[in-house]
Amino acid sequence: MLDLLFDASFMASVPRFVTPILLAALGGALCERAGVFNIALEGFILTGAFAAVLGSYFSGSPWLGAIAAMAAGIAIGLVFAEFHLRRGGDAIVVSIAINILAAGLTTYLLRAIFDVMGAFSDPAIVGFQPVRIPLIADIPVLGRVLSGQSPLVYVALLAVPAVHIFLARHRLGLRMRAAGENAAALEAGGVSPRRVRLWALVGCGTFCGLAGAQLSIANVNLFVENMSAGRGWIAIVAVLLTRGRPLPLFLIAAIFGTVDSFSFRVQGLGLAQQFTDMMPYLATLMVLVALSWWRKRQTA
Amino acid sequence: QDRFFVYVSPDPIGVNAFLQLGQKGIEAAGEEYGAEVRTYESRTAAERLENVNAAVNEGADIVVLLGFEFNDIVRQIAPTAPDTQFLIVDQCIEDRPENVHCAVFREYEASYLLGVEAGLLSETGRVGVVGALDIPFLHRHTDGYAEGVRSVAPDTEVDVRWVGGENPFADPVRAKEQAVAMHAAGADYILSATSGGDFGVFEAAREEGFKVFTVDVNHCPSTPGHIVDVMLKRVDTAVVQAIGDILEGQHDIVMSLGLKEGGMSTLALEGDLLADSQCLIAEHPEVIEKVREVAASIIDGSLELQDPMFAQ
Amino acid sequence: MGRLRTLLPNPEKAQPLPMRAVLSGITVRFGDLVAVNNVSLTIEPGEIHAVVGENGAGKTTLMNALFGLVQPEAGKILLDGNERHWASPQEAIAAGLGMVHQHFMLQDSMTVLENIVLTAEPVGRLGFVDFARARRLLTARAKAHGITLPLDRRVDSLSVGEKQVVEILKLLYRDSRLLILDEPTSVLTPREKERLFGVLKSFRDEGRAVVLITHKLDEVMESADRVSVMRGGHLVSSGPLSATSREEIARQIVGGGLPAPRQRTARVAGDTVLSVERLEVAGRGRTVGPLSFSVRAGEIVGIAGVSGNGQAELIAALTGLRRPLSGSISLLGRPIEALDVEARRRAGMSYIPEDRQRVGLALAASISENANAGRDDRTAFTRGAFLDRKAMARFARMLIERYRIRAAGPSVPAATLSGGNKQKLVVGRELERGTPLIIAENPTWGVDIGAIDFIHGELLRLRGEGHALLLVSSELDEILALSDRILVMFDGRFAGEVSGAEADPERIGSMMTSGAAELLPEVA
Amino acid sequence: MRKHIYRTLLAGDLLSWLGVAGAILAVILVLMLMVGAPVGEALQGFWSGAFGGRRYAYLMTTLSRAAIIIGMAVSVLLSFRAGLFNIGGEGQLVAGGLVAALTAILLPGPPLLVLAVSVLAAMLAGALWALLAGVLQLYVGVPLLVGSLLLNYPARYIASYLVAHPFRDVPSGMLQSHLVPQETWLPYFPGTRLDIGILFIAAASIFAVIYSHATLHGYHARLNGLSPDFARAVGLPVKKLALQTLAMSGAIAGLVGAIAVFGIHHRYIDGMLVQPLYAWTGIIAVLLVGMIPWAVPLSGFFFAAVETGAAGMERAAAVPKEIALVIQAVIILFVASRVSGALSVSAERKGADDA
Ligand SMILES: Nc1ncnc2c1ncn2[C@@H]1O[C@H](COP(=O)(O)OP(=O)(O)OP(=O)(O)O)[C@@H](O)[C@H]1O
Ligand SMILES: Nc1ncnc2c1ncn2[C@@H]1O[C@H](COP(=O)(O)OP(=O)(O)OP(=O)(O)O)[C@@H](O)[C@H]1O
Ligand SMILES: [Mg+2]
Ligand SMILES: [Mg+2]
Repeated sequence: MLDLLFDASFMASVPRFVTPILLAALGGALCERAGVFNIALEGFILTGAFAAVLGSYFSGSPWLGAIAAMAAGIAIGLVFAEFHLRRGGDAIVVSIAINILAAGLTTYLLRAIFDVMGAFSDPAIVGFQPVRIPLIADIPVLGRVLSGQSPLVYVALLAVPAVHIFLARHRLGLRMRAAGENAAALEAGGVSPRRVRLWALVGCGTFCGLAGAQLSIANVNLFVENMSAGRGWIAIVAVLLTRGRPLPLFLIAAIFGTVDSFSFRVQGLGLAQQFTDMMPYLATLMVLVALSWWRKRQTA
Repeated sequence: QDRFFVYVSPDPIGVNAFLQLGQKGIEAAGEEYGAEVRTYESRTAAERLENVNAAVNEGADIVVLLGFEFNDIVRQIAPTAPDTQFLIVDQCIEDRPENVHCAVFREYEASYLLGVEAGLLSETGRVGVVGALDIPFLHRHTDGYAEGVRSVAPDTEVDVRWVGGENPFADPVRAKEQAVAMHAAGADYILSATSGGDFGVFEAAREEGFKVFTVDVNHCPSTPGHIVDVMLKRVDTAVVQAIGDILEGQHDIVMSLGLKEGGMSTLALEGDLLADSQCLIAEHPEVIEKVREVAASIIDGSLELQDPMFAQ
Repeated sequence: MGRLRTLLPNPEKAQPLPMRAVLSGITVRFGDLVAVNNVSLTIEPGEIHAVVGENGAGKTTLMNALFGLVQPEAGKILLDGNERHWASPQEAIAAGLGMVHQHFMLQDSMTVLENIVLTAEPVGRLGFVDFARARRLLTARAKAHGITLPLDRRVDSLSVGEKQVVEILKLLYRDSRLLILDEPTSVLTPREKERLFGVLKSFRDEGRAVVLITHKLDEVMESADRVSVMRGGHLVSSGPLSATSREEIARQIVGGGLPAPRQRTARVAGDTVLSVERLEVAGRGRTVGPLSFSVRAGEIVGIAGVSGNGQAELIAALTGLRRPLSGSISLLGRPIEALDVEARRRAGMSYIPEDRQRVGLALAASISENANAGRDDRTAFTRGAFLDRKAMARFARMLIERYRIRAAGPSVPAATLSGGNKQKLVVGRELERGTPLIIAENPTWGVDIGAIDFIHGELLRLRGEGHALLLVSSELDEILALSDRILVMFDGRFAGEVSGAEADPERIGSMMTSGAAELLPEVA
Repeated sequence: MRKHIYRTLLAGDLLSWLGVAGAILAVILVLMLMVGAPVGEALQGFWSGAFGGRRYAYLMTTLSRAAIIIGMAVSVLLSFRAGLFNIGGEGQLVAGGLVAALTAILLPGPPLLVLAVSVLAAMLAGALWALLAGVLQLYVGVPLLVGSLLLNYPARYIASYLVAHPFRDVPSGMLQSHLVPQETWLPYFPGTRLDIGILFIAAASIFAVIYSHATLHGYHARLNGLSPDFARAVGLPVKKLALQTLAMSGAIAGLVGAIAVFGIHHRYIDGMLVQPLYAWTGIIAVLLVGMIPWAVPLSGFFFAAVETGAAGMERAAAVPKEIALVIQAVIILFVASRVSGALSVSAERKGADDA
């Protein structure tokens, strides 16, 4: 029964689920720390997923697909910047609009370019091949978790410490934190918070683009409408819970991702599909409740 | 060219072979009977209603509707649109207005045959089937399959799972995960009835190295060496045929298509197609033998299967 | 980013080059409001140059223009004779200007060092910050002026005095040759002030130019070399201190006659209205209290102290905005610590909050909507569940008149009011309720002399009518001017009580002292 | 909120508004040309698809969509004005629709009574679902924005489960409940296929306008929205206000769900209230007009027309109807980025201090 849940292929599937959430959350963290309330991660991811398929389909290379995804993510980030930073639109309003824009544009282009509605799959879409890491691969269970994953999984893992160090010690990182905490002070020092936030949005776009690529050309090789399916929101919760700190962020993302892949397994136990579908969101909500409660205790 | 046919799909057609067949059928009918043809794709319950309304509004002579999703809608609209004929495929509604016709398939006959094959071929004593959504209609695939398995291998376990999620009929991601999970649980032969999700299952088969059965059209070439056999559902020919009958002025047409009528089949039964189908079943003559036996007994009625759709 | 390197301090360089700044014909406009009107001014090196004037006179704006924070509409800025234009303050900073702003410009969650290097970071490879280098340079400079500060403490753990020191260190680190300090002493204890001026003088003696914006004339008199007076955006006068006098300056500030200093008519206090017993409240980090005191009818009890010593927590507990940990509060003999805000107000309490922007008013709402909020006599402006807009407007107009609020009318957003008029609206709304107890928290913060005088008058009037007033203020002068009894708060406790009659600033000042003073050198 | 209009008109003089309109049209045009659509026919199709048809059949479709969207818009309007960022309308809508259908199916009795009870039950269900998010925020500390959103998913899947297993209409072959009794169906306006549900929505809209401008509760709720610190300091019962307002929002969302059941689908079909993004469209309809109550029905109708018009455009000129979403989003980006602001705390930050 338990072995039915925790078989090796389950272990192997966990990173597949963690990575998109983790990458998106890292992007969200940059925005959070820089003081941009970006709740459009869902839209960012979706755009990335579509661009990845587009890029891979026309170039035949998953790497170019990933690059296209990052470019698209950055483009959406710039749209966000234009309307929030430059035109002064409310971040929440802009976010909602961008989520809708992404959903509409991807489905529209899907039909405009490939003349299909719903989902697009084609042999010409080349996905990432699993990377086999020599020694690690031979470790019994762990081997299947750490080795044989898509390159983006390793990118995500490396990104966690990278972002942490960047925020702690890099000039731009320092300024992002300042923009998020006391922008007026930054401005008085002669650095425009807007420019700093623009960079945060660019970074966010890059990470979310990769998150999308992991979904559409690493986990599978195709694009499906609304493929992000709530992951962006879960990433946002992770960001809010950890206030954008990369290391805790990794833990939370790992939990959510594990529950996500776990929910597939429990169907085997005859649990109604609707309840397994619900699990990731309930888990998210519960973690949220638990932490909020704990924080309340702390402050009070 | 004054005739005007409209095909309303219940869901986005996308990679959904079944809905693609419907479109193929309507286009063929357009050719054959010289009619202008339009396809309205729907994504939501509201859109289905609006599309059928629109079809009537645009003055369609015949509206072809795939799937049970349209029952209520037809009941509502058909009486108010006397000069439009409705053809529902896959579903027959009782006490229907006379401008409503239907063509249904007995999928369970073909899935039964696939089950027989799985039962005979499985080495692990465990086979699986993944359906898009836990709805009665899809039990025609899953239950028929399970029946078939048990008929030849009583103690082989059948693992049944559903894709579910946001869009069950077009979610290769979830379909793939379910297949992987079932294989991890020991299933070595898996029937995929997930329409849009099938590609995901094929990918899983390629990566994890198990064998799959599939439905609607011959996918074998897309994943050589992994697809055993295919349930053929001849929606296109059915549509053309039914429209012909309608145009002849027949009233209240009810088609039920199974092995007997040639509306349902599997590649194993199609000597001519089988040769270059690239399906694994071709390498198991003894299984083919057995399957054709069973098929024959279903056709001559000596073996009676009842429709799982209304079981439960 | 090459420029950043150039403005990094360089310890070898002993003396900074002197720099003379000349402002000529500067005009700054905000919409149709002329904040600074054709002002010409020279700032000499090796001088402390005081700039005084009432609120909104344009002091800050003028300096912001010099510093590149606002773009003047007309006028020139010359440094050592050559005209300069700032695209951003960064350029002004690079040119050797430095500014300590009216409000702290600090990142609370960062360390002192991070705060100091921010926007002038010494970068190593790939743009990573070279903190070690910054630390070396900084300690060298600080020592030169005998300043010590724990560079690795988080700023939010510092006292306000210490924060002010961090602001100074920022300028030192950037080796600013012209330092602008905008009301730097408003948050400091007398002792800290003394030491701050010590440092400023040692800056001056090094040949740096120091501009000191202040409202406090004694500071001007004891430390400035030159003084400029602004009024309504114009420069009224500018010259050496020796050439003018305290009274002269004061008259120039208000433009004509000074309001007569208020006389508190002696008055015997009545029965106890508010009494607080061993009250303890959770504060940031530490608990505030236990505090015990009482306020009687017809007296003003002043709570003095540098802000951040627990006054906010005390008031939150009294008004019901925060649950106390323990202790009892009774109003007119009735225990109220369990009641919520509304119940307490009904029980006879009014509250003039310090932060009119957020707490005192809903800026986006109209004056009328603000005026009628929290009224006890709801029936007076409602019919059943519905509002009587006319009655609401009537009430608002009445306040506007009675409290001389400069406003376009009851239906304009409160945001369009000037700071002083915003404050008058808050004061009016609260005082109009005529409750036995009135709690006033820095009621004249950031408003000009005219408004201050008016508000003080109102508070004294209510005292005369036998209301009990609790006045919390970080302005010692205000406390001294109004209070019958003075409680001095330090580090969450009362450091002592003195009666208003024999209160003397030195003594109270010493009670208010915080640790920050030790960071600055004693002045010989 | 009239202030918004002023600010908008001041912010953008006529010229720049023309600029905005131009930009929006440009985007739409580019998308059309991308699929090589004949622009003339497309626009023609858009117009007839939104307002035309035999005996205005398409206009009726637009109205019936508008009813749902406006309803959801009114629901969030009440929350937003009170500074409650409740984006859980979807969950409340689903709760209402489901409960309405199940009550009508299970409850015996005279049709009108059953209808009335079902509608009330639906409103109660919506209110409770909204309150759940409110309680999470006020007593647990889960931000409403996130809490309300996450609660959408359990609502969706619980409803799906109930119509998939216990209350499923098995023979229909779909994930859906049984039909509600035919006598409880909302009648159509004579000679049309538009049900009278829209009258309920009109009533709700009128209520919202009066509530927002003329009632003490609306006044206090708004003060709380503009500055919670202020509301607390002047002794308004902020928690009670928030919960009551959320309950009202939820109740209206529930009402909308009931109307979708009794007016349009006559049963609860899995996903029927989720997939069309009614809740989100409602939200942007509110944002478009900067939360001005009387303007909300207009923008709701406008967005409904964009959607049905796009469908018409697809029929007439093969322009994928998904363009509707793009159009809506672009409009929000350009327009709302000038109107919005009072939405989040940024409103308070605007009033720069003087001293
Ligand atoms: N950003 C701004 N927008 C609009 N008006 C402004 C702005 N900044 C300053 N003002 C106005 O310009 C005038 C001068 O303001 P300034 O801050 O220079 O006065 P001040 O002399 O510094 O007063 P205080 O002593 O209160 O600091 C005031 O009327 C103020 O309201
Ligand atoms: N946020 C704002 N919105 C609109 N107008 C404003 C705003 N801030 C200031 N003003 C206008 O600028 C004028 C000066 O504002 P400010 O608050 O600086 O007055 P002030 O000179 O400081 O007066 P006081 O001494 O009473 O504060 C106000 O009368 C007001 O009309
Ligand atoms: Mg100033
Ligand atoms: Mg002022």
